[in-house]
Amino acid sequence: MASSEPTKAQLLALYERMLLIRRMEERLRADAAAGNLPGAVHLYIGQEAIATGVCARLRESDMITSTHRGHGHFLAKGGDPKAMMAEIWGKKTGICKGMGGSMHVADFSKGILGANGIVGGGFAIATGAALASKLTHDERIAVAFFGDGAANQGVFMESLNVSSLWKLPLVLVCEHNQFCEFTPSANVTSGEIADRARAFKIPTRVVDGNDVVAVWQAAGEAVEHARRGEGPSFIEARTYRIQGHLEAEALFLAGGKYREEAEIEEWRKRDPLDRTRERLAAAGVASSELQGLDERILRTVGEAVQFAKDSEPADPELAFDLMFAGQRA
Amino acid sequence: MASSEPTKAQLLALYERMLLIRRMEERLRADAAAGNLPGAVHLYIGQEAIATGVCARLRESDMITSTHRGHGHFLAKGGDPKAMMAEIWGKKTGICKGMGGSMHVADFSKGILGANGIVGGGFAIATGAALASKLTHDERIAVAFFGDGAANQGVFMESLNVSSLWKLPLVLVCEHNQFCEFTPSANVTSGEIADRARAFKIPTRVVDGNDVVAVWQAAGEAVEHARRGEGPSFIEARTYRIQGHLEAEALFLAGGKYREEAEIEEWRKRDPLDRTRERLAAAGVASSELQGLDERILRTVGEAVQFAKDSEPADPELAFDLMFAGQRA
Amino acid sequence: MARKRYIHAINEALIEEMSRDPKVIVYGEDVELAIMGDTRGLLDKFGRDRIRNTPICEATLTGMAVGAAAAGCRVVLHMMFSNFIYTGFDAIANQMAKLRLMTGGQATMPITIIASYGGGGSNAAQHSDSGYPVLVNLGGVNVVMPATPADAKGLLKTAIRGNNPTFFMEAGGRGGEQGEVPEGDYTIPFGKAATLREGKDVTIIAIGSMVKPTLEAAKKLEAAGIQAEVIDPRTLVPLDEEALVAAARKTGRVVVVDEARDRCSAASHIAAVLADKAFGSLKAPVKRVTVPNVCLPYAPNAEKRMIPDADRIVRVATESARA
Amino acid sequence: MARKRYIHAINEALIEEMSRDPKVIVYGEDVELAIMGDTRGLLDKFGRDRIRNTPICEATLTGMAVGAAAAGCRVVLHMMFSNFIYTGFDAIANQMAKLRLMTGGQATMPITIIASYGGGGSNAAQHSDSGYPVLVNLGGVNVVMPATPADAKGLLKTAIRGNNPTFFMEAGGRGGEQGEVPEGDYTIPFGKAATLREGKDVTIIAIGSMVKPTLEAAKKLEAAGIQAEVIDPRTLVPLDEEALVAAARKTGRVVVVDEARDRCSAASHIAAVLADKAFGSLKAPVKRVTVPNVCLPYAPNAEKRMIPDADRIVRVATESARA
Ligand SMILES: Cc1ncc(C[n+]2csc(CCOP(=O)(O)OP(=O)(O)O)c2C)c(N)n1
Ligand SMILES: Cc1ncc(C[n+]2csc(CCOP(=O)(O)OP(=O)(O)O)c2C)c(N)n1
Ligand SMILES: [Mg+2]
Ligand SMILES: [Mg+2]
Repeated sequence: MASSEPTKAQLLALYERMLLIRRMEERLRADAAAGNLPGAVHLYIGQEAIATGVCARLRESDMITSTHRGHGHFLAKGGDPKAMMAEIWGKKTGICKGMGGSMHVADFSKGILGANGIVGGGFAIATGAALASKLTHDERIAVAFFGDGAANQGVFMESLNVSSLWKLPLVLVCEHNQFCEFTPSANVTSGEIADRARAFKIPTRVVDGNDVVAVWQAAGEAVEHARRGEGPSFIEARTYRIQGHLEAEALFLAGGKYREEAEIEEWRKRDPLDRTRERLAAAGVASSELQGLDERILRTVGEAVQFAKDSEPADPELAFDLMFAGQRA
Repeated sequence: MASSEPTKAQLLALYERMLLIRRMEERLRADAAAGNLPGAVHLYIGQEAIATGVCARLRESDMITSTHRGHGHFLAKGGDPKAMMAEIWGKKTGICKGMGGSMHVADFSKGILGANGIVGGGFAIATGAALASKLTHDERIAVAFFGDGAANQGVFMESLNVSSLWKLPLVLVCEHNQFCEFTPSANVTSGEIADRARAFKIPTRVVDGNDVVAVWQAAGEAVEHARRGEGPSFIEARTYRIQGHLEAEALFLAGGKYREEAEIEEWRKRDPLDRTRERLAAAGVASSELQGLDERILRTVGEAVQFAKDSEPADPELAFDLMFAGQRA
Repeated sequence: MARKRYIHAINEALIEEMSRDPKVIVYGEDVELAIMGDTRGLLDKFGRDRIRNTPICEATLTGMAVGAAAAGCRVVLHMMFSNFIYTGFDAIANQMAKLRLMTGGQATMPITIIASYGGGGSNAAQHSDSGYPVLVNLGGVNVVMPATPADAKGLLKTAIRGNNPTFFMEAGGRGGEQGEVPEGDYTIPFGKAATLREGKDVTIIAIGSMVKPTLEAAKKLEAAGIQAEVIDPRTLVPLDEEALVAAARKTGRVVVVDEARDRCSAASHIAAVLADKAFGSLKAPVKRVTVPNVCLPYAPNAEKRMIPDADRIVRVATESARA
Repeated sequence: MARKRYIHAINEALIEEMSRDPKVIVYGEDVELAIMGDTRGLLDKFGRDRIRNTPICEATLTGMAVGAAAAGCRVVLHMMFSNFIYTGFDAIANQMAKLRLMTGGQATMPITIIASYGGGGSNAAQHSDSGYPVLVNLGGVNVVMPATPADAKGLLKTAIRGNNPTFFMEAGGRGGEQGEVPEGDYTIPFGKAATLREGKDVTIIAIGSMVKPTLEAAKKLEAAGIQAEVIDPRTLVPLDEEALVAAARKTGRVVVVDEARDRCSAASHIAAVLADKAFGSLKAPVKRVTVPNVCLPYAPNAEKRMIPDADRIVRVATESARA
């Protein structure tokens, strides 16, 4: 049934999660612009369907690795909005006690092994997690989210080889948003990324990454495949990066240009949330219902920000005890 | 004409080069067993057709990168037997002044960018050399020789991507000898190595690596392709490692076993030199002619060993001036 | 002389050297639109055969430099953040730093690798390491640490013209700082330290990004009646041991300031050299002011706590001067 | 107590810890047939779910350790030669050494990485680095340097049971050396130096592979009437600064012996620590006996020239004692 249609309730749940991600990041965008956030912020706006569709198929005990663009994965896998917001604000109450920030949000208790500032850094971690699950027969699976740019790191091929060889419970999810920073992916990517996975006899699916149902269906199959012990799968979700590589990108570009406004506009028309709303309408969900949902989520976001603002700054001295387990740095 | 048959003269030249490699290494094997050689020695016996068939298609100005099993590549590309032997004996007259040894024989004046002790170390070097040739329009091409085990290093995929993307004059030659040290390649390799190259839309040929003519033909096409500026090619030459991973392997194995004698015997029957002799006979070359050749080559080997023995040991103090160009360490 | 920004001095050096020698090529991730600012405008001037964006594959980018150099190019590779040097470390440590020796001097490697290091921007641990001590230990690569626009220009031009692999370490977040830069063909030889301030009470050796807070500290020390000698080695490999030893002898009291993590840092090595070669003149413990043995945290207050600043330097230098 | 070979002590520790805790797994290239000797027999005893050969892909092997540990395994990763640590350096430096801090202490990483270092076998520069100083500088990983069979067993057991990434550095080519090894469940705490010899004239601090030639040297020094105190830090991270400082204070004359390349070596760091914390008691320059700033050459005579031996240690220690 992996590829069956989601029920109305499931669809609603998917939409709610996507909306949470979107509203959280809209708020982050505003606070970044207002200079309220210390570090760099890479937004996931327009890609919400991918993390949401995939994570809806996972158990809390399953594990994911994420990227520098990791807020969506964190929230989709069940990370706490307050703890994430406080982290990005650099507060002691942050999920990483303010030590990691936007590029490192993680919640190991929920299988979120962390956003990662190293492009391609998640491949081996997810592969290792999948190996451990297999060796300890604990039925957990691991999912590695990564960008099209990361797919050019050799470690991608290494994980394809190892996971296929050992039939590891791993799902590789390539979020093809068409850019690596300011470089169009086409300029740095030879051939089809999916063919790289096919070369290792790994089941491969290329889906519309802006259609949460398509992602949810592909992920369902991949997750069941892994859960059955049949090995890794590869999913390429085609999408588009609506925001700049990072907020305040303009400062870096200093007038430089790498894409056309018109192209961005084209993709706005395929907004994954709009498309899900259409599906919901077709499924007979009243717009009033969505209205209420929207308000609830804005409240959640507001509370998260308030929590972050009210929290104490990080405790610098803590760093000396956080480098090692039970050993001072 | 790349794929045409070699002339009798060409075939004889191929045979002569293979024989030189074989006899040099048989002597190295004996001297290793006798304890005359300082470091580890990885022999190429049984794989001579590959380096020979490929390098016969190259100009002296073309560049190659080699592996820890590099004597064959060095000699096939025109490296001097005396200078190689002296190097392996650790002498000042060695091609690397005794500083590199067996795993690092190189002759930049002949485009031999070096054997390499790092598995996969040659990919990026060859890719960079090919990039330079392309940017400077000097018409040189680069060839990377590597083992089946090296094909599991992520840098392999990275070189496939970069070279295909930029249409670099590069030929990737995988010497599939079925083992990585004591591990059968099948145990560590998922899928077909050639498919990895195909995923990047790189022209691919899988040939009998014990048939020098098959290698020579495939290499001819790949080299012309590169010379025409049409980009990289991939060749997988199927062969078998007759010797141990390194001489004195038994010491490491301490009774351990990773392959059957019978398998080795099977492959001895496909000895690339024997098969070339058959071809020569068919081409009407008299065995007396080969007799003379054999004697000439044994003389060359003998002289190389004598030269090595008679040479002074390496000059330790030189190391301080060899770390940098025009700068003392 | 003209006042220029650090980042512009680097950009100028690149333009001048690329114009001077057609064999100079520049590549790296997003160098075309200059994500780090220093390569701005090169594409329009020189075209894609001279500068180009690469895929994200550091392990290959560093190895390619070796091959491209062997084949006759003068390579400038931009690695963005110094943490990514770790990603491309194999070809640096096992090839670049060793190939010349291993080939008996055959390999000549005119390679300049640019990377930005250090904290202060809340970039968190994977974007704020001062990862040069690991390079210094390799032996076969030069490591230069320009602290000012003038040094940035002069050292980069020397690096690009040189025939050895050289890491040109940019002080992160300092691109906007201004300084006088000599006009014309200005180069600075490697292995020559610069004395930035004369003083008789204490010698402060400041590396790269630490020169600025050290000069600030020196002012404050002066106000407190302590005359600090400030010297900047400018290059860690080669290292101007003579000048550092002489500066140490002058006051007998030494503080070494380094943004690297303390253990096996450049500060450690310099302190060790002085404890050997300047021992007879030392009047006080040789002090190190470094980042403690932690990775830099994200939160601004926590990050600030770890990075040496003027106050910390003043405190330690004062102790040393009074010891 | 029983006499055992270094390599057998390591093998024993692996067997004992794998038997003790089913979560301990071992992987690496050719660990099944034990190309380095230390993993011999593990496959027959524990099977492929506990020990397995991997493809050649160091960059992934190191990163996998992080993931497998996060998912509940105790990982023992064998990297063969320490040079290959460079190949897998990204996940070591950017993930393993930083993840715990970056996640606010969420990541617990029971990882032991075994690698053989050092020269003497004419393996040339890519198989003979003593590549631990780069690890020491990272901050987030422990680095242990067993010099004897007993230390090898005790430190490895502690490493495997511990909850932090730990590099267990095997002294290359020393597998056959014998020594007394305590029976039973023998562990050695990290951060505790061992005094190997008492002496009043000069303090020699010897690291890992250098302990043996240092003890040889101490004998020769004794014959010449010089009593050398010999101390082995045993672990570089954590470092037993107290014991080293006390040993330095005892004689006021210090020689640090390290097979690493000199610049930013462990010897440099220890010398720096002493030049700070033991300064008041120092009577002579703090000396380093290290590999000069070159890669190890292949030719035996040239390689020998670079690696510290008893004679060199005797020469420097004598100078120091007489200074
Ligand atoms: C190892 C490494 N190299 C380079 C960078 C700088 N960098 C950050 S994001 C990025 C582009 C990544 O592109 P992609 O994987 O497609 O992810 P996206 O940003 O599109 O989500 C680069 C080059 C990095 N963080 N890590
Ligand atoms: C980076 C690196 N990892 C591991 C090794 C140890 N090693 C030397 S040869 C070898 C096997 C290589 O197999 P392959 O590439 O097939 O070459 P072959 O020996 O079969 O010619 C290994 C693992 C090494 N030299 N370098
Ligand atoms: Mg992308
Ligand atoms: Mg092989």
